[in-house]
Amino acid sequence: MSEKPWTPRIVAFFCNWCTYTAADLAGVSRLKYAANARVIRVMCSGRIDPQFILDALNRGADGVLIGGCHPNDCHYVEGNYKMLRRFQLLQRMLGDMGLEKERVRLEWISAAEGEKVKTVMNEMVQTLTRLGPLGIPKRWDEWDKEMTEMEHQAGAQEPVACNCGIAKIKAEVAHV
Amino acid sequence: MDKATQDAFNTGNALANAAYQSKKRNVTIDPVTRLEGHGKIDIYLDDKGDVERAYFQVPELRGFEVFSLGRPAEDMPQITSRICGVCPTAHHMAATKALDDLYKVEPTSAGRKIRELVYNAFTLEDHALHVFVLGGPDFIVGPEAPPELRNIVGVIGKVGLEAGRKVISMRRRVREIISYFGGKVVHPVLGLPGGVSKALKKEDLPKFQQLATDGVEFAEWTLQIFKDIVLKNPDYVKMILSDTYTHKTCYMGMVDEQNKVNFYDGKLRVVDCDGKEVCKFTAQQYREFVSEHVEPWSYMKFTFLKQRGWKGFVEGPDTGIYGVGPLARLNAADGMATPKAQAACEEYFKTLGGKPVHHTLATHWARVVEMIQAAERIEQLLNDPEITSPDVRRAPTSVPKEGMGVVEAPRGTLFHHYQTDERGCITMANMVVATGNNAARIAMSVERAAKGLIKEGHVTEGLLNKVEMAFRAYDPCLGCATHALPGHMPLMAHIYDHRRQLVQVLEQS
Amino acid sequence: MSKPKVAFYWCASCGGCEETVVDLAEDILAVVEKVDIVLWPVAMDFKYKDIEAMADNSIFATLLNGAIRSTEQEEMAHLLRRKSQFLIAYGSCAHTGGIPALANQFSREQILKFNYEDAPSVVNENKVRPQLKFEEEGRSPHLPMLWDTVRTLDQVVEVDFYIPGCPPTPKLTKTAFDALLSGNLPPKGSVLAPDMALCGECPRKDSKPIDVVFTGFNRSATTILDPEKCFLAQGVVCMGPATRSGCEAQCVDGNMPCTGCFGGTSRVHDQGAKMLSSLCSNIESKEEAGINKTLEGIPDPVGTFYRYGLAKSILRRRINPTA
Amino acid sequence: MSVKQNGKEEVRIGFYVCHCGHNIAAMVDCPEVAKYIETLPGVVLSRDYKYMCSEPGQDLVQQDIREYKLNRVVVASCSPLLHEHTFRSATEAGGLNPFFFHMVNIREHNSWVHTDRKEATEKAKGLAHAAIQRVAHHKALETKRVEINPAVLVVGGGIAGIHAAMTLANAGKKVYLVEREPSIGGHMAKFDKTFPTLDCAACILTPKMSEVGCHPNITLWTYSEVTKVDGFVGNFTIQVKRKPRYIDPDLCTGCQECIPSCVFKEPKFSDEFNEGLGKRKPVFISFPQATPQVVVIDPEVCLNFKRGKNPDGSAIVSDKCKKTCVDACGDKKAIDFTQKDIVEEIKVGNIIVATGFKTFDAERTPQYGYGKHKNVYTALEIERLVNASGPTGGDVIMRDGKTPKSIGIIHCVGSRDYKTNKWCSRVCCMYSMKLAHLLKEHTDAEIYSFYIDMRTPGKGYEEFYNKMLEEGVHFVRGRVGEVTDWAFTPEEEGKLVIRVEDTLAGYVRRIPVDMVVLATGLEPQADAQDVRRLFNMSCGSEGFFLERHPKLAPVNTFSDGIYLAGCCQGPKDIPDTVAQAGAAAAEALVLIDRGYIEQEPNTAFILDEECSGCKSCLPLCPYTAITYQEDRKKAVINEALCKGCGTCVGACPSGSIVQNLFDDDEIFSEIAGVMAYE
Repeated sequence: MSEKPWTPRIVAFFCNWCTYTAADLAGVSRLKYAANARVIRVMCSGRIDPQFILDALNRGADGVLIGGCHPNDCHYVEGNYKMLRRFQLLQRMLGDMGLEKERVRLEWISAAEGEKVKTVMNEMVQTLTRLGPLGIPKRWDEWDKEMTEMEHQAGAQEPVACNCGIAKIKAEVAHV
Repeated sequence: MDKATQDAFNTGNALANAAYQSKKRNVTIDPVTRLEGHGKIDIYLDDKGDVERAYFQVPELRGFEVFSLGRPAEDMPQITSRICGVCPTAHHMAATKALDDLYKVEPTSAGRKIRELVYNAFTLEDHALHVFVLGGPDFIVGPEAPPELRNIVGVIGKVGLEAGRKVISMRRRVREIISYFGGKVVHPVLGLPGGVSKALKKEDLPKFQQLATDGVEFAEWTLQIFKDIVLKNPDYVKMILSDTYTHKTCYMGMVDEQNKVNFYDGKLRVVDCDGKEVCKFTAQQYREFVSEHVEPWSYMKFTFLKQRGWKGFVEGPDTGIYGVGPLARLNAADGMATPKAQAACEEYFKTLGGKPVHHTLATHWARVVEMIQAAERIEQLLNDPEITSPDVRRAPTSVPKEGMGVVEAPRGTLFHHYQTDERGCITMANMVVATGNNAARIAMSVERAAKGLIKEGHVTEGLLNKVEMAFRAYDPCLGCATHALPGHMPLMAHIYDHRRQLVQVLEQS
Repeated sequence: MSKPKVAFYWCASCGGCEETVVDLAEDILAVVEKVDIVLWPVAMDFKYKDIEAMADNSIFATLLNGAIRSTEQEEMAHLLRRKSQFLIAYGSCAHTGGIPALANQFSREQILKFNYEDAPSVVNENKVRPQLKFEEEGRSPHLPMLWDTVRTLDQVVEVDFYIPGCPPTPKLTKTAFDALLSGNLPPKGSVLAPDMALCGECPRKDSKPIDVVFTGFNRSATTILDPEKCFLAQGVVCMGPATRSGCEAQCVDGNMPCTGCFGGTSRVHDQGAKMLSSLCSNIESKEEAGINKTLEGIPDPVGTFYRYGLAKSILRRRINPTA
Repeated sequence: MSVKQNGKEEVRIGFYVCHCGHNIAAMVDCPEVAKYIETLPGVVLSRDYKYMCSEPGQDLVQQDIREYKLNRVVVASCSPLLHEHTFRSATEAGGLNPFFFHMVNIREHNSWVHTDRKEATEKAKGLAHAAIQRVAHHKALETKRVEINPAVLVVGGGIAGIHAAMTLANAGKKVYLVEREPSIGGHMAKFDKTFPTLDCAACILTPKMSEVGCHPNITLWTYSEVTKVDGFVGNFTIQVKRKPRYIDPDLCTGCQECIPSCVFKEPKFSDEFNEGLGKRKPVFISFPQATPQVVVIDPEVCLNFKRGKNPDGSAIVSDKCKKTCVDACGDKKAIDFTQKDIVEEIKVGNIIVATGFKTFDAERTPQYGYGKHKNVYTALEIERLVNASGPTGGDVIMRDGKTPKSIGIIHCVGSRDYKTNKWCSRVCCMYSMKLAHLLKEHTDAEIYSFYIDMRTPGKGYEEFYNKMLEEGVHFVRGRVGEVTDWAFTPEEEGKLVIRVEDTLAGYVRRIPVDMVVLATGLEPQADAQDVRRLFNMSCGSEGFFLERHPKLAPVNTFSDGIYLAGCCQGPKDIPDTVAQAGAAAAEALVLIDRGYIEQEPNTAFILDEECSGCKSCLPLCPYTAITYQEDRKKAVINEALCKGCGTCVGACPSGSIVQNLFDDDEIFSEIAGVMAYE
């Protein structure tokens, strides 16, 4: 698919009871939204391990969307709070690692909010299109290229002005 | 997790790495730039075949100052200790003292004593390491000895397995003091603003007191060995005093109120090549007295006296270049802080023709003298009733902003300087390290040795050993110098003729 | 038959690992008797071409410490891989990147600029920088290139075993030697340390209540640390639960929390993410403001959770070094 | 990606992509998906098929498993919430463990929501690829059987709750019926007649009510509320708060002697049951046929209580009153002023929620002047007004004491209205006509009925409409603009003028009437959100409880063992309500008679060897399924208590907790899968 123009790739983690069902509802209601996201179902947003989010990004996702039940509505009482807490520090950490914070998004979407699934999906595609590709696997190639190039330069470095000219060295030799 | 899982996960990284490796399959380096972890000397000859210029290069940089940015200040003692695994305690302690200053908190008396105890223990064992493993072999086994013998194994051969065991077990026991408080010997963790993390339990005191006594005995024994093997050998003495290994520069060292040598705390005193005091300052004032110069051919920075300015690699009465380390400390101080050490110190100056001593190789002797002071200080501290006090830490209360700390690393003066935001997260970190302080003098020693030993293009195989001795005496920690390569670094020389053609590559042996 | 040949080598490291080998103390003599050390820069000289001349796989085992940070180091890694039956990543730097890998959060340019221009003690009006190839009167001393990215050993060559730790303990090192020499080895790719988290061997394990939830995190800088109590129970971040055991809780013995140098267990792909997940899940507050307040005690998640593991973490380096 | 499962037997995957007629095929190129998947490691065969959920579709899977020695099955079709079970059964029937199956949702999540065939096909490939990688890690699992407690809780004593309770009780099941009001009966008890048959509500309801009251299998708790719900399908633990009525129901015979003997000679307090049109005393019984026949004392107004409450929320006894009621009660001694809340705890296996509706608050449509003009009434008020047991004994006397000569009935008040409620309340058209009929019958007044559309879908409904036309009710098509007392003409003087655009005649009319009736719509109960949380259900956007599937599971909720009946799920008339109540009861009976349910084996367990005993997981489990064994210094999970949310798995810092069906390796390989395909 290399020839097709770039569009954002999103990995979405949806909880079984609220957001995944909402996405089903969106389907049953024949709402139309962008096809960029790939949904992975978990029983509860509390199951979503930060490792999953990092791994998705590392494998080429341009963004990650997390969907859970609204506060107080978690099917498992408070798994969604656990996710919220992880998310807040993870987002800060990703910022420290140079990622725009919009690339990872947490949304509370209840089983009835098919409309919200549509809106969030479309918004996220817009945001990521604006931010451009993250493409971590590709970056590794770039980093390596850059490195090889530098070594080539090493051969062809033009001399720099230096403040320890030969004269001074002669002088210093003389001095000894 | 089963094998399949492992594989499943690893695919991602494997792919990235494969992509990377496929691109980098055949890495080859122009033999001229190959260093293999050696310190590198490029020697350029003139048309007569004499040395025109010798560059002593340090080939790597890790940039601790930069990747310390944003870290909580209290992590610095542990992060910066990784600058060097040979002298982690020095960085750990300099950083810890910088934290005291940063948080404007005085360590409790017991806390301070434990720090000093640990620090002297470190100085003792590190000096011992150098005497018997790193630098000493040059003398103990002999400079002409084949390289495979000029190492700990050779030393053991020379002084006997028993003595060998003694050295090894002594070092181990002394290092136990560090690990007792610091958890680990390499990269200890005791340092916190306002004191240390752990107190000394009364029941553990006796075994350490025994060790202290043995320590002093061991230090004196070491001095005896040095005298027997080195001073009794006229060739060695001649070599020590020879012009090739002599530089007239300034010297910096830390001194206490009475201007006696102190490794842990005090003011920094600088004397010129005639032994006259040039200046005396605190860690907080370091920027007014110490500056670093950059050369395009080395990652190492060259420190000089700010007031005198950078005048190039020159020595003499008004040079800005100064030395640090044992030689410098003894020159900069008015004697040692403990009796036995003081005695040894006086003998040292008497033998070498008075203060200051400019002979680089004398550093080995000065080092042994310092071992005695360290051992005596350990003994004093362990017999101080307060050493077992549980009151080892005072929690800071003020808002952090800026702090500096300085200690005498075995290799010489070491400065740490941090600025932080109000949360105490690093916004600026700067470190001026022992080998940086010595860098200019080392570069000169190396060039001098080269000039002294290469005539009319006649380059002897043994050259490098001699050059290296000039270099090893400083016990240079290039790891510290560039926060790059580790403690002790074998040398390699590239020799170019006047047409700038590479005519010879020398590695040791 | 001749004794098995063993090589030690270092790349971007501090030398602490070498010290540890020296710290085998009396044991080192035993080791020296059993094996034939063919390469050990810290203690003996060698020539590159000597190694090159050796037959492939003629070195029984190479213990390589230090991260990979220059082309030269990488080439050496490749060479030693070719020459060795077993290539062992020794210590945190080779295993997971170690402290030097924290540089992956910054760029080479930032490092050079600060060191040679911005550092308060530097005097350098002409902004001179070390040059890869510096020309002076036709003389041109070379310096090797620094990479922007610090790599673990297994990110450039295949690694047989890992000995973790910053530095590894002499005990682990000796056990590894014995295992190698006796030939009873775990599956290739194993870390030669227990696969359980540190709490398993922590002397303070029992002092942790079963219901520790966090309303704030205390920093060692401003907290007096209880010498007996579990650090997490004191609200101090301790990496123990996410870190492999085998060090015998040395830092805890020094009354300081674990900082994670042994890396995660075999079941974890990203030690930092896991610790983050565990700590945050147990925060008490349920709304954003309260959660953020609690998290103020962790001002530097990257440095806290990836102190030694950034190069081996899933992201491995900052995405936009200059941004 | 390894094709070994646990390093043992080779993985042989069969992949099936379903066209679902055109539902999927129209937007996803199914053959291409099949072609792509065929190339992946471990895939033995890859087919596309018209209807995978059909009999032949399932047979196909079974045959292939045998013929091609498949040990993994992946079907890409609709949502797993719909058909995962179907295909697991097929997989099992084929001779495999049902959990070697994985399902890909390419309909609800793909073909139905996307518009670009190419993109949709790419997406389908990606999702399928993920499933292929995931399923390789699946392990054989046993479903857990959970015993079903045969008792059932019915919440709400309206006609829905009554019918459901009766159905279950008659089937011999233990039922707890909990009603918030002092009597069961709900809204229906307030109605006079019911459309379209015009039989009297009381006549058909009250027998059922008294049956409930005395049924041996039914424990009836009125004036009570459910306060806590724990556990899961089969084994719920319920707490019910029984509010004090200051009468001991066991001693009270329902003789009602206490009421006339009350120190208050005249009723003077607003009567809730009569919509405030009538008055009652501090001691009262809601209506003559109230069930149970037990009076209630209202501490808010009874003289024997102080105003305010005790710290524990109970009423403060003042003993200021002569307590003539106690004397009247005599040695029955049923009156007890010291009663406090009683909290009952019960265990049930299923729950039927029938909490009903609330009528739209007419004051939210000020243009119709309810609360401003006293002769504007709500429909429910009229129900009481025309009712023989109502405040006026069935005479239609307006608040001004007059009898109306002309009456306007306004439909869709709080229905089909973007300013208030968008939905159609379904019953208003019919009950408006019923009221038209009754009012005409009682007053012989001119009746004007203002409607937007006349909605009469139902047996005999349209006929009822025609009957009304014959009876001469004036139907005006148009949404009423306002009701005003601002007279333009003499004949409008003293009347309520209804201003409306007659959309059939095509001009604006002003119709003066004496009485206005507002056909208020149906709304979710005010506390629907609390109830939803209590029972862990979902609400639709309008606030009615959400059924699991609008067509195929209309009485189920997303929580197994909890069912919906009546208007709490959405507006409906009595026949539909009763039908739904029966259906809900039937759903409960299914589980009860099977005796057990099979639970998803998606529980978590701790790797005992690896657990370091760091205790990080212990505070995380909302079901206290994780305990710490002091002797072994390890954490353990009680599988029976684990509900499989996986929170502890995501948080275990050393990766030593595993969740069946959602383990790390399964999810990581799924991530790898979706990203593998570009």
